[in-house]
Amino acid sequence: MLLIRCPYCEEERPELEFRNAGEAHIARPTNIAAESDDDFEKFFFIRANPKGVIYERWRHIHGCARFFNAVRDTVTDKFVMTYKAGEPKPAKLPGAAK
Amino acid sequence: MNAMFRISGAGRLSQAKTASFSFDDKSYTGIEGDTLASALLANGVHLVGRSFKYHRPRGFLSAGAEEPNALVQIVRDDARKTPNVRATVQELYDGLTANSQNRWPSLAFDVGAVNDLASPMFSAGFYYKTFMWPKWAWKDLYEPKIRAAAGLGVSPEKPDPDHYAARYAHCEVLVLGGGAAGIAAALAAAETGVRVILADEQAEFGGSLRFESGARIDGQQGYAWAQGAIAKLKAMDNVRVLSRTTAFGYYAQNFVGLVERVSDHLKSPGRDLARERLWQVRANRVVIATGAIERHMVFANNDRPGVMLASAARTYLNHYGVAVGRNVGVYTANDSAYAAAIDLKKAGVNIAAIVDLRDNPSGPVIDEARALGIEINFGRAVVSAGGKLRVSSMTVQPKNGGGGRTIPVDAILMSAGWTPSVHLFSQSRGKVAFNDETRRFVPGTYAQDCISVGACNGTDGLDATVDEAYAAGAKAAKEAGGKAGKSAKPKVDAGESWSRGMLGAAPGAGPGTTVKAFVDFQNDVTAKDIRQAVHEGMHSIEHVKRFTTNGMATDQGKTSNMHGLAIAAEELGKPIPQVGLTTFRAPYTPVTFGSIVGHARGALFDPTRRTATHGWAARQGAVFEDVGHWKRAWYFPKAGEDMHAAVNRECVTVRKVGGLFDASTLGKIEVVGPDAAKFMELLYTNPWEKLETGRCRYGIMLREDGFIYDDGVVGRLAPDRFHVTTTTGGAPRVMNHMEDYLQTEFPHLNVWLTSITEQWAVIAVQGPKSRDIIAPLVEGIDMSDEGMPHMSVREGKICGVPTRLFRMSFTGERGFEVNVPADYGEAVWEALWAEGQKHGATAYGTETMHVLRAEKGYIIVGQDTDGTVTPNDAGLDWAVGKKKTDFVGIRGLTRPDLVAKGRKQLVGLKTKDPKVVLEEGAQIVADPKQPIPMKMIGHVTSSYWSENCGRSIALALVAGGRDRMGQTLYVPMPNGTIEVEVTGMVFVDEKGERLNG
Amino acid sequence: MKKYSVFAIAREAMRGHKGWEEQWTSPEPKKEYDVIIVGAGGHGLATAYYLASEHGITNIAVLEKGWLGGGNTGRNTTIIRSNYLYDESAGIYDHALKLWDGLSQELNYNVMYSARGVMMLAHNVHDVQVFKRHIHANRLNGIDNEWLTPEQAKEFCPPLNISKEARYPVMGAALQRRGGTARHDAVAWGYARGASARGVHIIQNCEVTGIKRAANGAVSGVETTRGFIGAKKVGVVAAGHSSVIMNMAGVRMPLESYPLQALVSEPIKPVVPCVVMSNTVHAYISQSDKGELVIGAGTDQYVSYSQTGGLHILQHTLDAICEMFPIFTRMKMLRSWGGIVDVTPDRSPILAKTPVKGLYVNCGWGTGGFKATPGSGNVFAHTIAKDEPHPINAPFTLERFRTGRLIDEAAAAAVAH
Amino acid sequence: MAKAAAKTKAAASASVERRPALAGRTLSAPGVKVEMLPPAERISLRAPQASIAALSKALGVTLPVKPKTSAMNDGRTALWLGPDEWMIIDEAGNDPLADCAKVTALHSAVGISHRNVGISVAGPAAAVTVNSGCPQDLSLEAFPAGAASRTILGKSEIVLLRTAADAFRVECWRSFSDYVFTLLSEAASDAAN
Repeated sequence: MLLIRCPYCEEERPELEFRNAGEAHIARPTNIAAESDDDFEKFFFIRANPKGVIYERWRHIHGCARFFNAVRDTVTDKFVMTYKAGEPKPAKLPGAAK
Repeated sequence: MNAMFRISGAGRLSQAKTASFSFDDKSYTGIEGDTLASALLANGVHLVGRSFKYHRPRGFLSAGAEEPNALVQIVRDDARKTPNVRATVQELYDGLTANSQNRWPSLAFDVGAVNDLASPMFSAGFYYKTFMWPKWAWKDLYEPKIRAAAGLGVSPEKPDPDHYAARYAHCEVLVLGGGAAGIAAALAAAETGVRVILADEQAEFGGSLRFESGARIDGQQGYAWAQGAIAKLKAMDNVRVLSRTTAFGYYAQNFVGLVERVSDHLKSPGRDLARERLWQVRANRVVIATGAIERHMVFANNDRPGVMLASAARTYLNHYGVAVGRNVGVYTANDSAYAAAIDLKKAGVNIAAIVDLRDNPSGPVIDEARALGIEINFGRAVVSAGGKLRVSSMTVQPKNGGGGRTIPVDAILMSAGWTPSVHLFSQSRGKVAFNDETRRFVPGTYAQDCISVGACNGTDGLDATVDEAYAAGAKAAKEAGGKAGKSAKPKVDAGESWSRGMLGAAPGAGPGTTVKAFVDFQNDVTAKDIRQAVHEGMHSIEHVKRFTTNGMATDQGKTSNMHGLAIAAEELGKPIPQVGLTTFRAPYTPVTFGSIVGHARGALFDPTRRTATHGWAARQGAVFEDVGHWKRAWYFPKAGEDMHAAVNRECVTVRKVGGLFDASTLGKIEVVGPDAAKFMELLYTNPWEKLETGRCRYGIMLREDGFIYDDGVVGRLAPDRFHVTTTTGGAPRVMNHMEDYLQTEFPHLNVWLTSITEQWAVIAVQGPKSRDIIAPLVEGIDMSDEGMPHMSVREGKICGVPTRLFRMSFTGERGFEVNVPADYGEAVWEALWAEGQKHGATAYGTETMHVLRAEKGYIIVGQDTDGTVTPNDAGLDWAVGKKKTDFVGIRGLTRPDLVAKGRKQLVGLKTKDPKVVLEEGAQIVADPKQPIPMKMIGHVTSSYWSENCGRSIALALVAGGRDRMGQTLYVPMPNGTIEVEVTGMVFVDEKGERLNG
Repeated sequence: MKKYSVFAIAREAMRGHKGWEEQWTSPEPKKEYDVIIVGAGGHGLATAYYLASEHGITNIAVLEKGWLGGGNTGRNTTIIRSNYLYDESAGIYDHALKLWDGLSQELNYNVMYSARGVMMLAHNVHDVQVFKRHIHANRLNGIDNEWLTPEQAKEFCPPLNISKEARYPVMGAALQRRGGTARHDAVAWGYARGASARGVHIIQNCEVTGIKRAANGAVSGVETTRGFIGAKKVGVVAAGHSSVIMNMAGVRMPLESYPLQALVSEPIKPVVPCVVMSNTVHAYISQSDKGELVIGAGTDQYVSYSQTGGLHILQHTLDAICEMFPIFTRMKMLRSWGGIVDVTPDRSPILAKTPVKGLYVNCGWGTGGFKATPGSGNVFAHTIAKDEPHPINAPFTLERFRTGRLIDEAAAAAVAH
Repeated sequence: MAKAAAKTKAAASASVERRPALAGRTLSAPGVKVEMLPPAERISLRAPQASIAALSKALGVTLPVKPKTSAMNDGRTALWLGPDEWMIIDEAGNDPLADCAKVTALHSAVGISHRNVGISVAGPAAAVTVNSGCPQDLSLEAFPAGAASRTILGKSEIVLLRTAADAFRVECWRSFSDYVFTLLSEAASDAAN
């Protein structure tokens, strides 16, 4: 069971309080009705599924109930950082310079 | 009674406290504090089990959790039979009953032992190469025989009356292992004031101090020091000391699973005491102090009862006061067996000879053994053990060959060296490293905030171990926020130290030999099996392991893995690290399902949700059905009625008079805020902005891919407030779906969602008399058709309590849904029931609800739709706002396949024979004469006998269904084909006049 | 290839089993092959085997980053069945089931396919409706699947708890008698032996690090930890890592990879005679020939390549097992482990050509790939050999996610109402 | 703004009786007592930062803004559940919904008095009892008196409020109360061991 830092509760909480919500930073197109079939496929089905650093969404569903974003290594399952929903994808990750 | 092999003056048990027990129906006496193993050995019993494949007689190899051989069935009573219990771990209690396993008719005479004679046929992986002809014989002949022969103990036959507890715990420093290292680390950490948990699998703390007679710490004998230190730790508020507790799994982020055996050692545990308790511990730092496990020597017939690890014999003597024999041989490749020989000799046991593979070792223990007059043979090997049900001799030869001699013995103690217990470190995803000099795997790269200390870290010697452990404990505590404590590092006055030894087959069992020199005892894997696997192309240790099953028995290779690896490496001509080490997987030792499950059994397996009127329905004799977590009243049979009769009566009564139905389980969400209507526009296909306050609308929710996700009636209570209903099963995921969009896609909207499913009990009152039933109880609401038309909602009072009163219908009749605060639900129901009785109304359940809605062609999401159905498919295009430019699902709906011709559409079906009721799920074809496989064009989604229509009715998804009105289609069933006609979906009151009737 | 038989064993028993030949060779990679298969799991080895045995293509390399059969093939709970709802799924899984029956003889390797029956429990009215729908569809597709009452279910599996007092009482079951289990390692080894004997190179400890494409965009070979290896056709069969490998060719996939755990108990004498599955209570169980209860757990909720999962997943699984079999609380978990499964949005696999010429992909089997091994390898070999799909795998395209023509078995099981 | 919709003030006359879930159920074990709490008035309150002052004033209790905390005044407790979410529990018989109805600042107040039930877990073994199914760290350092959090208990969601060093209020939805109470009872029997 992972330990996840909720950026709203400002502390680490057990995974049982959270629900993963898939890849992050895939914005719903503002004029979605006008998207092509290809673009809709990319938006709705295609996923990065990286072996390494993933940007993903979580919801602290049994806690503060907020959605937020996390950066995690999918090989070690270690979290690099978490940040609030709506904040931009971090340009640089902590410890990435090393 | 004093057992034959109990040595007076030896051991730590109080001889006064005896306990009687039975093994294979024979009674014995032991002492409290014994394990079953020590008690049997005290009585001279070595033969306790049979091996898996060859059914060879087996005794005790060890005195601990690594035991591969001595597995027994413990029987407390009829329902408390536990298979595969290690006799070396099971503590004795008065009245314990144990039986041997995997033998017939008896342990001493086991028919299955014929396998041993035929063993050349049963080489590694033999079953992959045969049993293939004739083809049918595998299933009917060979496999049943193999299955019956396999397996060790027997499953319990009755539900387990014991219960299991569970607990989450947090600490700064978790110390795993309570030997000298673990205790030293715990002492250091505890002094800093942080929370410390110290756990050990044994009943008593001390680890190897239990047998190391030479250890002295802080001026005391080692074991006594350990007991004093534990007493000190137990007295501290910040420390929890757990004995009989095995850390079995090391998970991500220092989350460790431990099982505490609470009552298996007690004579009468009592009802309140759990059998076991699961601890799930989150630790800031973990100190791993799990010690090392002695390895056996791999030589011919090394599995004979009486052949055991030297440290085990020492434990039996020094802790339990039991001699494992009277005339004992010793076979070793390192120093540690000497200490066993010395202790036994001093206790009066004859040591027939020590056989040491090494050419010219020297050291104080060797000198001491020699001084005691023990015969020592250097550079020699034991090439075979004699005897069958008990070892009777050992054959000794020069290790490079040459003439040998046979020495009579009744036990052989062996030691090939010690394997660090890196299991938990490895489970933490740390990477082990092979030390070429000491030829062992030790912790290399760490992946988590933990540290290994002592023997499991490859640290030799008590002094070095305590130093290292104490420092590690202090450091871990400091890193976890502990304050500097006063240092009280234990001082080691004397300790034992040994290292080295050998890996792989001993002389006489090496390449080219075919003797049975066991590597894995329980699974009967010999050195030659491993070599054969390599010959057959198994070059990875994982292949070798799987092909031979080495290390896959219940002891998980604690004694066999390293030998197996070394033999494979030798055969491949590669260094050990290049052949690899199999990964260690949880659990460290087997753990019961019960301990993992904990409280989650029976009523606590899953929450059972009941509505406010559940008690009333139960008293009326309702039959309930499971819908998600809910129990819902299914139908209300009167005396003598079966389900069919009850449902027919309920259906007719509702349309004729009226009925009451508990709709409380439907999900309810209050959507509040100035942007509430805008939000509804985006989440549902329907338009909402123009819905007037006080009016309701049936809404459809899609997923982004365009398929129907949920539906329900929505009432507008105020310009900024909607009362949304969802399906029963859909409630949680609809809420999550809405929150997801609100928080992440439409966060600019000022609107909030609150689940009110359980705030309101909902009583549907349906039927021509529904208004007459409700009206007398209502205050402050105009109940006329003008004042409260179909699809409207009003707030007021009923029975003196607040209500949200909906006028809506899922039956096609005039209908209402009375929402009242849940605690009032049952009392209001009773009041409505009393009114209803005046008119002859009925209570009805979910089955009647289903029939009545099907008569009207109303769909049930999840039954008539299945996640692949669009609004158009379901005939609900009218509910999709044509002018809307956005809602969830708008783009998915226009994908090529979703607008293609020939999609399955929801239609009605009437059987040609009105008495025939189709089966839900039955498949539909256009041509009944075609051969199998048939082209199926649809299936029946809902089907009922409609007493109101006097015939059966059905809904179905049929390819191009709306273009097939009036067509005859076919439903092929096992006992004949049923003809059906495609119809519209409304079977009752097509014009909808009854809504106001 | 020396034939395996009881006589061969007897012969070898006389001489200490020293005459067995290697089941597969360990050759050095050549510079170029006609076909490269990435991934020596069951599906990859079966593909190579059928390319050699049915299509005459033997100049093949199967590249494996670890040891053959060490991925999901060696980590699954070995359940075999074909009673799927949709024609497309039924088609491919029953093709596999027909091949399972006879595979031991075909490979001369006892894969221990054991048609002991797979029984799926219904616990509520909705389950009953869904199972009946499957049973009727299966019958018209010529696939056996029959309805059992609770009493019949208990007769078929005596330790099953059918008490009405259970939290989720058993309302019936769907039984596919031809369903069952097989010995997972033997499947990989049997195909490896068969392929190796036909000249296929199985190259272990050889990780693919890149996919090379020629100027015209077509595949020209792969970069590996053992150097470049050329081939004009590359089939990717790398369950768990499909996204990673396909990314090397610039193809982004509709896949996510999740940890999937399983466990076995200590061995006991036969007690569970068949496979029992429950979607509602959420667990499945069988008993191996060795006597271990083999129990499958669910996936963790997040993408991971760690091959480990959380303890709470095992807890939920064992809760469910002890709900169905209350006699098992005193049984002990002996071993637990994790695999990585790649999952498509519709939970159906992709076996298809890709937008890159010469690149083929077989992935997305989720939690159910083992049962399809022979069928999958068989039609994937056809797809690579002919450069066009076999009719059986033609629906399992990549394009279906653009058109919406999904094969959504999970959705068809629907949701509670 | 956002007018109160359901007024749960008791009717003046002829009101049917209220039948709370599990009313009166108690369990005593060594070191801990588990018992159902009497009905209380509750609302779910949602509001942006800008409305907090006005709502605090109307409610007579300062809405806490620090995660995992609560505030109490005059029989009324405000629990921080999320950055824009509070649960107000009134045990003095006053109606917080009516108080919020007077506030014009942007907010959502929804009555949930009947949705939830309260269970008291009190005694030296209270924390251990709750930890049987709740994975949070309940030491006084991590979860002091006054701390409040939505979390998990076994297979049910709960809201946990520590009312004193050795006492908790466990709130859960009405239909989960049987499960939650039974789990706490089983755990209580084990907690002192």
